[in-house]
Amino acid sequence: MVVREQKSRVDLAVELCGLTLRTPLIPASGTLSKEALDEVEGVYGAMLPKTTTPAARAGNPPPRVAETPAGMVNSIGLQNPGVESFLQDLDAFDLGVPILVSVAGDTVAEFAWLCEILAGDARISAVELNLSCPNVECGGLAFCAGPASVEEVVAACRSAVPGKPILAKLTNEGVVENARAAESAGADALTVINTLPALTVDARARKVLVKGGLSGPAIKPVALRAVYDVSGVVNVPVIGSGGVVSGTDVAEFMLAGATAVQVGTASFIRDPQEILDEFTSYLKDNSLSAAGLTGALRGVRPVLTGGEDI
Amino acid sequence: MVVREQKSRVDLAVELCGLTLRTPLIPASGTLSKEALDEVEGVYGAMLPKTTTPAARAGNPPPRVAETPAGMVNSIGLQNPGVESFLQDLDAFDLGVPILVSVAGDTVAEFAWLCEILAGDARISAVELNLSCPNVECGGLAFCAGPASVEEVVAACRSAVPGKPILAKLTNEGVVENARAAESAGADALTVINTLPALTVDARARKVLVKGGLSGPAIKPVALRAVYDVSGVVNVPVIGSGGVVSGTDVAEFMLAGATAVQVGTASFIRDPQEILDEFTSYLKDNSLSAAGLTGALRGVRPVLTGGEDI
Amino acid sequence: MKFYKVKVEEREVLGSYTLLRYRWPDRPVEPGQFVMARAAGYPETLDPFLARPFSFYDYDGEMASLLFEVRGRGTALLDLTLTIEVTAPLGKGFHIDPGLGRAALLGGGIGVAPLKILGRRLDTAGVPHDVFLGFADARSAVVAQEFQGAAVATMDGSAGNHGTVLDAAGPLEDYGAIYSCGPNPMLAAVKLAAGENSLCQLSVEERMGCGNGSCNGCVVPVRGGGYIRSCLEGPVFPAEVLAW
Amino acid sequence: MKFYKVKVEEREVLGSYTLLRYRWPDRPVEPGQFVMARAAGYPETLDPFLARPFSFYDYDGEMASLLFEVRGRGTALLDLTLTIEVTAPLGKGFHIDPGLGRAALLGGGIGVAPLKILGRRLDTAGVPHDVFLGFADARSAVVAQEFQGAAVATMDGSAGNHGTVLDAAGPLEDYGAIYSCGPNPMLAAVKLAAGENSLCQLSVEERMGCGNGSCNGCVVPVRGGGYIRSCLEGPVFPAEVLAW
Ligand SMILES: Cc1cc2nc3c(=O)[nH]c(=O)nc-3n(C[C@H](O)[C@H](O)[C@H](O)COP(=O)(O)OP(=O)(O)OC[C@H]3O[C@@H](n4cnc5c(N)ncnc54)[C@H](O)[C@@H]3O)c2cc1C
Ligand SMILES: Cc1cc2nc3c(=O)[nH]c(=O)nc-3n(C[C@H](O)[C@H](O)[C@H](O)COP(=O)(O)OP(=O)(O)OC[C@H]3O[C@@H](n4cnc5c(N)ncnc54)[C@H](O)[C@@H]3O)c2cc1C
Ligand SMILES: Cc1cc2nc3c(=O)[nH]c(=O)nc-3n(C[C@H](O)[C@H](O)[C@H](O)COP(=O)(O)O)c2cc1C
Ligand SMILES: Cc1cc2nc3c(=O)[nH]c(=O)nc-3n(C[C@H](O)[C@H](O)[C@H](O)COP(=O)(O)O)c2cc1C
Ligand code: FES
Ligand code: FES
Repeated sequence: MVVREQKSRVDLAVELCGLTLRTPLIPASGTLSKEALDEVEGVYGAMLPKTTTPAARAGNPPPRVAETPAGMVNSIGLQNPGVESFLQDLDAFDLGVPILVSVAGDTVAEFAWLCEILAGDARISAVELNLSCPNVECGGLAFCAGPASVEEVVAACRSAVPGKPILAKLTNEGVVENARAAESAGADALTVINTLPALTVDARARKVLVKGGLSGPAIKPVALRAVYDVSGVVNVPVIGSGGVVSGTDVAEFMLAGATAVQVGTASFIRDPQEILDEFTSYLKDNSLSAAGLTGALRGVRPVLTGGEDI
Repeated sequence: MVVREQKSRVDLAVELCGLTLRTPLIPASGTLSKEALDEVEGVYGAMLPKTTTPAARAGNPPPRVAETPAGMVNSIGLQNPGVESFLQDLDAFDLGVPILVSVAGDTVAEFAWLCEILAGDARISAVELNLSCPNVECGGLAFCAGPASVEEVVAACRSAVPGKPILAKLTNEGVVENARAAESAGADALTVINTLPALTVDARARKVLVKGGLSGPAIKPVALRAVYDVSGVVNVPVIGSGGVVSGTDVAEFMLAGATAVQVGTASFIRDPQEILDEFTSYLKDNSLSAAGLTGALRGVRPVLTGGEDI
Repeated sequence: MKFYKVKVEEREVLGSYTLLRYRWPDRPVEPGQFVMARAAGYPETLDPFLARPFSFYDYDGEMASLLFEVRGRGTALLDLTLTIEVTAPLGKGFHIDPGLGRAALLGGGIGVAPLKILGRRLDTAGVPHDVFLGFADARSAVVAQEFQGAAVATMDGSAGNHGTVLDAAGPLEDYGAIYSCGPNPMLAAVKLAAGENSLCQLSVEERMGCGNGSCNGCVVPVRGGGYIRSCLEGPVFPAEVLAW
Repeated sequence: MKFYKVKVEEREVLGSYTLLRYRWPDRPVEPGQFVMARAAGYPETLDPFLARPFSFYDYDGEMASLLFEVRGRGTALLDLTLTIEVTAPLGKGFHIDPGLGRAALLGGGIGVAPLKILGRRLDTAGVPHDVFLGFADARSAVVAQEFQGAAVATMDGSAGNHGTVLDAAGPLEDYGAIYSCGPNPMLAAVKLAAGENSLCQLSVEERMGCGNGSCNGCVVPVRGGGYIRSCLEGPVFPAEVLAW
């Protein structure tokens, strides 16, 4: 108790698109259900439920998850009850912090339509566009794959929901180009990154186990790099996502340029409160505030002669 | 001894571009020095030294390596003595198996020039083009980033070294498009993938630790996916690279479509002979031959409704 | 997800399975509920990465026990360690209704685990029941000694009857309630054999990411289309709900 | 890289450091050589992923010992385990030449480790030598008790002289050979203080990937430009080779 009180003297709050987040932590979309909310009271600075789509989606057949070294692959297939039913349940996510809503459509029109529906809902503080849908096909081509489609979707959503900040959530592939496109189309913030396309194989049974997206600590260095690169070229805030599992990880993402940080897979394997506690201790030990961390390592160790070996 | 003898009854040999490899294992370029060769006698079906460039390169300043969850990030910067000195030392790599040579240039002309030099050297069985150079800048743009430049480089090398097979080594970003381009330009095989662009941060010191490429088991699911996707669209053999650490991993890559498999980072943390032994046991337990594995899971579990969640 | 570090108080080898006991005071456990468990978690290690689901084998208000089979890395490590991490009881268990009359309990392989605590609770509720257990071989059938009066079958005939658990059980139509846990194909067969007249409840086995309803990883197909989460709405389902 | 699983035969706490002994028969060890070591490797666990470099502290032909400081995860685990994995001796050690006259040994912090075995070999070779050890504080200075007659300095003055190892040593020009191991900035200072007249050998500390020359991860800058591998061409270098 005393410890917690001392910790609370550390300034955890960050500003994100005009919203004040009590802590820089946000649950990553698709990794926190309403039934598990009582476990996380006080941890997160904003709520972010699973992506909602215009109509209900059944999702992919099982198996849907597989363990990998320091990570997991999932192939849920965006199972969700559709936006109407989603909004009926939204109050469950009211924990006294801003609610962000993640949306995905199969077409630009669907994205815009979802944004229009959310536009008038006062419970919703911001909209996250899930632009990372490698499983959504559009005229035979992967949708949202390049800067042109990112720009188109973001622009359409921008006009559909003029009153709320829009966060564009990007995949790793082409992230810098897509970040520029999203910013120029009016995104107020960028979430970087989603899972990496991946495959797991059952060698004994000689079949595919799960073809899906890789998340967890395994991808942390990739996500950190994306946050670092993107925050170096855009002026809007960047929200880090990918592999956070400890308070030090949160700090690393903020140092690399993130204004807030999403916790996804880690919440399956430990109590997110511990992540917040560790982050609080980190700030305390280093006499820092959360908001002061963002981007603090840019320019430090300028020996980056060109990057990775090949 | 008895065990090893029984194992040798398993057929480990594979064919790669007309070369017979005694085992499907190849050291990944840049991960086995000539000084460490005595440790790996009998393990590999071919040799593959570190990438050579036209002139000597000093490489990047330290720190160059950092540990990550189930992986490591390196930023060596292609340190190498240059092709001339490389060829003087090449005999050290003669372990009685085919020698593949990895080359990288800053321009198409440099690539072609390297291939011409190698063309007449009878010790060299094939050339691997390191097309994954995200650290090499070319007219301000990342070189080899898209299908157009891949095609150009491969075509130029194809005519420069008509007598030897050419392997194009690709990064994960855009791998399917680049694979198609490399094949159509005349590549005889594709190595998939190189390290993933990544960053590590020292939160205590608040600075960048290593900005480089991620390798090791962390990236295995990403590499498996790339091998699976690429081998589904090209007709040339695919060589898997990325995160192999056990005999089962080797089997997974071959099942996913690889004809041979490279072992890189794993050789830093264990004896590659053990990987071969495990793979041999896998084949034995399942009454299979190495060559028979390639692509065997394609079409099994056809419930791939579109892939990853988002 | 919140994990509790607990000491392994007892460990017993039962043929191919291991029984492991730890102190779990003051929280009620329904038969059929499960925990996510692992040998050690972060920050000690990220390998293995996920916790694994295990049914409660027994619980006496103080000591909880798990019965498990070593299959892969997670269970191998569980078999060695002196402290484990477990969650609070998760999921929906078996529904006990004394009004339904005689019950049949059918367990297949390691799926016998939740039938121990279920049998105890049926005894307490005064529900008469018969236990039928199927195993691969005599070694895995050793655990049957913990189920007094159970009829046993093995696939290779090395213990009990030769055949499946359904061969050992005979016709099921006369039971008012049927409870089963085992590999999913066995559950489908039990559902078929149970017919329409009894309350048939099946504890399903699916891969899990989180165990608390958050990831949608553990779904089973349901009649009428779509999928529901076995960690939250299950792992025990009325048979008619499942689209098997 | 080939790793050998060995039992930890003895473990001793020396202030902030731990001394650990294992059996290592029949392979010669040069002072200044190192091993890559870890608590357990694949297939037990991939976490931590890489092995860590440690100098030989001592070797008597049968028992090898490592002296280490817990810094991060890898060393924390090393501090707990009963078996470890080690490689054969790696790298190039200190060159001993009795013709050079009196030697000075300068160790900073955990960098004292290779000076123990070095001192022993100098004794055997009949080379007279003085030992100077610098530490952060009294707790890390406890290990100095293992170096009879050594002059000790601590940064906070809590043991021995107040100051750096160079403060404890005084002028170095008169020594025929200077041997040093410690943080790289200290080595640079030793190099400066040593001047041009003696054979000055420095054992450097760089992050390592492989330890056998394969990854080019562990390089140090050399005079004349470029980098060389500290695991293979080092970790001990003649001072004049280094571009510090
Ligand atoms: C509700 C429920 C209750 C269970 N109760 C028991 C029990 O009481 N005793 C027991 O021994 N087993 C039980 N199981 C099965 C048990 O969870 C698996 O045997 C175990 O997860 C295998 O882990 P592993 O590390 O040995 O295998 P690995 O192959 O290393 O596991 C890799 C990943 O796949 C998952 N996985 C692999 N096989 C299975 C499987 N058959 N079912 C679910 N996940 C799997 C693991 O959880 C892990 O995430 C139960 C499963 C469920 C869903
Ligand atoms: C040739 C050589 C000999 C050494 N001898 C000793 C010795 O005898 N006793 C001793 O206590 N230490 C010695 N060190 C330093 C020791 O290797 C590091 O303290 C150790 O690697 C830290 O690992 P960790 O898991 O505690 O830290 P972590 O921070 O968890 O390590 C993460 C990664 O960074 C590397 N790393 C971190 N700090 C260092 C460092 N200072 N030097 C090199 N790599 C580092 C680790 O090897 C690992 O790969 C030596 C280093 C070298 C290069
Ligand atoms: C089971 C699961 C379901 C997910 N569902 C969604 C989703 O519906 N929408 C979305 O934008 N991201 C989804 N993601 C991606 C996460 O939000 C997050 O970006 C990613 O997992 C990387 O972060 P992590 O490593 O912290 O999990 C999902 C991830 C997982 C593991
Ligand atoms: C230290 C290091 C150096 C590398 N150098 C090269 C190189 O020179 N040329 C190249 O094509 N790939 C290089 N790579 C990439 C590897 O060849 C391999 O493709 C990659 O590491 C993924 O495989 P792995 O996970 O098995 O290591 C290097 C990788 C590492 C770790
Ligand atoms: S295991 Fe995550 S929802 Fe059931
Ligand atoms: S540590 Fe790999 S070359 Fe030295």
